Amino acid sequence: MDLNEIRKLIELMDANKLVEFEYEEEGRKIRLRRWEDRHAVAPSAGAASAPAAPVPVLSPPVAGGATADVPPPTRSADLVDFKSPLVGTFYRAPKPDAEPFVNVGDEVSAEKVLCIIEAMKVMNEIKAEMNGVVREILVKNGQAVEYGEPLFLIEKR
Amino acid sequence: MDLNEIRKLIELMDANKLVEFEYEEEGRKIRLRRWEDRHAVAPSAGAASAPAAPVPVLSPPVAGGATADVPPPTRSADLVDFKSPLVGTFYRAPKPDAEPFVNVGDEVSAEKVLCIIEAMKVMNEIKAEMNGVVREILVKNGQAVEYGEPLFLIEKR
Amino acid sequence: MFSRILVANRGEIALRIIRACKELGVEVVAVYSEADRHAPYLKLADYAICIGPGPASKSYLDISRILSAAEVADVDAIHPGYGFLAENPHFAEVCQSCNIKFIGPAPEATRQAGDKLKAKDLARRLRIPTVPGSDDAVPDEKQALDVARRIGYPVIIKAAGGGGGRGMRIAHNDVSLVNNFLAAQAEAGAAFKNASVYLEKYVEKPRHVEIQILADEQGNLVHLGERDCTIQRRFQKLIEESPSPIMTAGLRKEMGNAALAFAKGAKYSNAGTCEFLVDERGKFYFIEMNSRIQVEHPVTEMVTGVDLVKEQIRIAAGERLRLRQGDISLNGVAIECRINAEDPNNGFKPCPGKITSFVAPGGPGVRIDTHVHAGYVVPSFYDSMIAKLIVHRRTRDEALVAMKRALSEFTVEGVRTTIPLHLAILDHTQYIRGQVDTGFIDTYFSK
Amino acid sequence: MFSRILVANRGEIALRIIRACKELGVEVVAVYSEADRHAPYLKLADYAICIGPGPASKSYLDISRILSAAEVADVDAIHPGYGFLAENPHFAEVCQSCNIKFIGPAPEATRQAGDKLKAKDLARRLRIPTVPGSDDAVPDEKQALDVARRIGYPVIIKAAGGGGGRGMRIAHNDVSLVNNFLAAQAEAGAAFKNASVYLEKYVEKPRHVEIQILADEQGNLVHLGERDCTIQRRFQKLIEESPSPIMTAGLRKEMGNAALAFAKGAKYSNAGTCEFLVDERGKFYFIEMNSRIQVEHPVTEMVTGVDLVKEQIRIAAGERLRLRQGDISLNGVAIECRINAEDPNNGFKPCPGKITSFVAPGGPGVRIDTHVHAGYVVPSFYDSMIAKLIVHRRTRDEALVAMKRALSEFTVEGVRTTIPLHLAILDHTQYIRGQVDTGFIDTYFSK
Repeated sequence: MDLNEIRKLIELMDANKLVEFEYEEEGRKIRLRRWEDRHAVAPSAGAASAPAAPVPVLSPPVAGGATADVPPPTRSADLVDFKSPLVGTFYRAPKPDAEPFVNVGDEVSAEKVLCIIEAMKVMNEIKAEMNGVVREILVKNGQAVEYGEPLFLIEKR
Repeated sequence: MDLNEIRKLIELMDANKLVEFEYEEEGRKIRLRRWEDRHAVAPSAGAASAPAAPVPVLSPPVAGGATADVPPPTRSADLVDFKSPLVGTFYRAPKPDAEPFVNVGDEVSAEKVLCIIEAMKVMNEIKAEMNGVVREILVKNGQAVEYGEPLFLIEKR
Repeated sequence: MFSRILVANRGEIALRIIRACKELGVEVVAVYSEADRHAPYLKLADYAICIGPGPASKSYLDISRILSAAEVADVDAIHPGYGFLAENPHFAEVCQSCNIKFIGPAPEATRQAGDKLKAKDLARRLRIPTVPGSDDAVPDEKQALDVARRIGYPVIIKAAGGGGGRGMRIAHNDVSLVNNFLAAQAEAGAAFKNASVYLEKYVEKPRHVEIQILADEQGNLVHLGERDCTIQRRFQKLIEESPSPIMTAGLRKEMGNAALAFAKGAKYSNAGTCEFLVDERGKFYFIEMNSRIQVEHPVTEMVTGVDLVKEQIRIAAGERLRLRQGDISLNGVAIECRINAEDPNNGFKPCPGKITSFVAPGGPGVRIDTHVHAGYVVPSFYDSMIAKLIVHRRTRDEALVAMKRALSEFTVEGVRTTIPLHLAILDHTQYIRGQVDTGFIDTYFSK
Repeated sequence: MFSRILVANRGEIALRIIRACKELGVEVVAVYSEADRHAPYLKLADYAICIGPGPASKSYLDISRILSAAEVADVDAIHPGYGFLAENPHFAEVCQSCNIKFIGPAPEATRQAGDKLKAKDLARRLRIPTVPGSDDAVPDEKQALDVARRIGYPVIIKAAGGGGGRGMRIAHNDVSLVNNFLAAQAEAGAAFKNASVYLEKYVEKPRHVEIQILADEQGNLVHLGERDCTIQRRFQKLIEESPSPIMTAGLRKEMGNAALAFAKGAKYSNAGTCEFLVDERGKFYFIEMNSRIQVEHPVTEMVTGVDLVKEQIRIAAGERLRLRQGDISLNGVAIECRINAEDPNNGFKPCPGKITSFVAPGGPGVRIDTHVHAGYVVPSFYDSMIAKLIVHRRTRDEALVAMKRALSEFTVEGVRTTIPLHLAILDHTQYIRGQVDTGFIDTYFSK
């Protein structure tokens, strides 16, 4: 028995208002219990836990459409956010007047192009990389998107 | 046993107002229980919660005797700390060579003088203000004491 | 130099004094009430002694408890900070009688400086401009009319026993004077059990400008320029700056000399502040002298580079001032905002409680004096100031934008603070232009 | 002036630049990696854009992601901070080609300043003292001996492809030269795929002293005195101060002029720093020029009162320098300690993790530049600096005690920091006396 260790434990208990301490390991067991004071103070009402740092997530010049990073609670486990791999401008079609690459309800396969992200004048074709059905399109054509921003809601197959 | 880990656990308990913690894994077991505050005091009282800021409690020039703020675990509910109402110097007897006002085992009544606290050259007689038996004398003759410092352990009658 | 100093105060000024002691290599003893048991600055002191329960009357205002702690801790000096016992000449006397040096002026000087009528009388004898008035109590309306005609309207009628703005009435002509005079007498008799009232010229749209001085115990004095404390809410300063936006080199010299003359006349030593009103035409009137370090001292420290608290301690230790008037110049502009735990949306009620998040601003030109941190509980017993935010920049314009950006990055959660009020003031055109008077807050920010 | 600036960096320097933009009234766009998603300074920017995952190569070092964010956010300038892309001339060129102003020197100037051999060559042509050496790669031991005899022992053998102190060997005589030369060649070939080595005079017990300059795009230049960065651990600066304890007015003028001459010769604009070694007899040798704002810039800001980051932005916006050399003087002494989340007891290993308690020092003369607070998680992807603590006092002695008291009140829990190391250095007689060289830490603080 290490008396010094026990003394340290008692100090720790005292400094932190612990009244009970029990520890067991490999057949070694220690249990300490302190006198419980009754003339005490009520716990203060202040909310516990850490300050939540809200993150500003905005593509400034474009009036940001709902970024929808809170998925609806009823959403099934097969629904996944398809996130932007790049910062840039989101385009649904290869050319201004062309048909969109995909519409809601379309089935997509891994190689299917979902959209274009323009980054530094380069048009990057973004592929689905999974099989599924497009359930929602979360950003507007021409909208600026940041890395990791959800673009589509896809139901995986 | 990793004291650092235990310290972190206590911090976690404190930050989150946990009063009990138990954990078992592969023959290793730990159990912590904190003092539960029962008696309400205005939540604004500074002493209420706050991070365990260790309070330096020392009368500098005098080598502080054991301040004994950890009561023995077996101590009964009738044992009370008799705390100093003043900052000053503690004397057990009215004069250097006189008999102490009280000794361990003495019965005391409300009007019984327990000690003198010298503050600003004034000798303040400190009365027991309760009936009971002196069970322990917690500070030494001539020692500096601060406000609220426990002086005697008294078993109430 | 002293070997050990006791700090007879709490909060940010206790921390400020502890810092000064540490930088001077002097041991420091903190005293605290039970409500301040967990105050973080206590850990920075060499010793900390609990002196009593939360209420100040039983701890920080209790002379015997503080001196008893001082004797137990064997200190050779006591720094009183501001508030509490700082301007109590009796406390200074008791320190003296215990052979403990009081870090501040001698009790006689405090008495001379602190009593408004005595101070005004001394100032008049020294030919320092004061607000013209009746000098003594005015017994009846006839004499009141005589005084008013001599000093000119508008006049203000004040209760001799009043204070803090209570029982004051303004008269703009003979009729309103007579009415208000009689009413004021009746009111004063009822409120202060003393019907004496006196008359003063009412200074219209004044600025509150004060001169910081340092005087050693050998009779050497310097002034460290002014602080403009015009932004007040019910006589409580909110924002202070140095230099004053209305100051000129000539006016500074005149006011500085007036402050030095008063300090000399009052046989004043240590740090002190002469308060003046300055009217719209730049005419100044001596009001009183504060015989302590002031809350807003950092703005002077920033522009002069002089550590006022260290100087206080050196002076009290008998050292000669190492500064001459010629060494002192004001560089750039410093502004201080007092951050109080108060709810500006609820009549500035104090807002004690636990600070759950505290992220103070920093970066170039920012100084912060605070004793709080995340997790600190603001006690309900004492004043509500939780931090002083000071910026120092080359120009007033730069200082204003720096203060705005510093305030806007200041995060305090768990208690409400005056930060939004400060931001609103900093956005107000009159304030930006430096065109304010002591009625500014009441005019624009009272709801 | 620009209307919107993107900050291509993270941590304290991102915050520093955000502060400068706010004070200038310029909108600011922050970019961040997923690892910095909760960084508190992001809230202070007008916009924040996530550009990639944690690893810097996929976020802060990825030119296309940063420029894509800049285009999406429609900014007119990019401030690169220090590190990452700050001294990458290709990045500056791409910015140029996208019509976005790079806040820093032109790419050609960065190339000229940043390449050690080119810079040394230019310095020699401008008759700025450089460390004598072989100037080019030395092919064999015979020529190495010739060079060594010409410049005198001791000499240092450096790998042309090396850097950061790797592959360097010192020779004190012919025998050790031959042995070390061959070993160095073999090592360089293996380590850097380039066996070229060159020789330089080994400057014994040197101090590292650097001159800060500002140059506008119209060809006006000033220097802002020196910073002494001699306290280093494995080429990483720990403590910086200004002025240098060894500086004289004459030496400052000489070194300042050398720095200005080099900057002029390199057609340098914006903020930059010329690094020198100064030997025991006060002789100085130009080493290189850093074409960026430096970590330690606050010490220069404190003693000169000049906001270097704001000046950088003004210069990049095409404004003329408003400062003349005669306007610049160094007031007092400033010292900076870099507080890293590292374990001094465990080989200074970075110590990422959650900061559970963070109470920064404050009070007179203290500046703190930090992006962290209680609850912040130090990511493992980036460098370990969590705060810069700067003090500014009238004298070096006062600055040293102020730094000690500030360090001793600095509370960081949850991660280990270099605070204890700094306190130990500040207690070391050699450091207190200002008698150190770049080997100080290795000599006294390596275990």
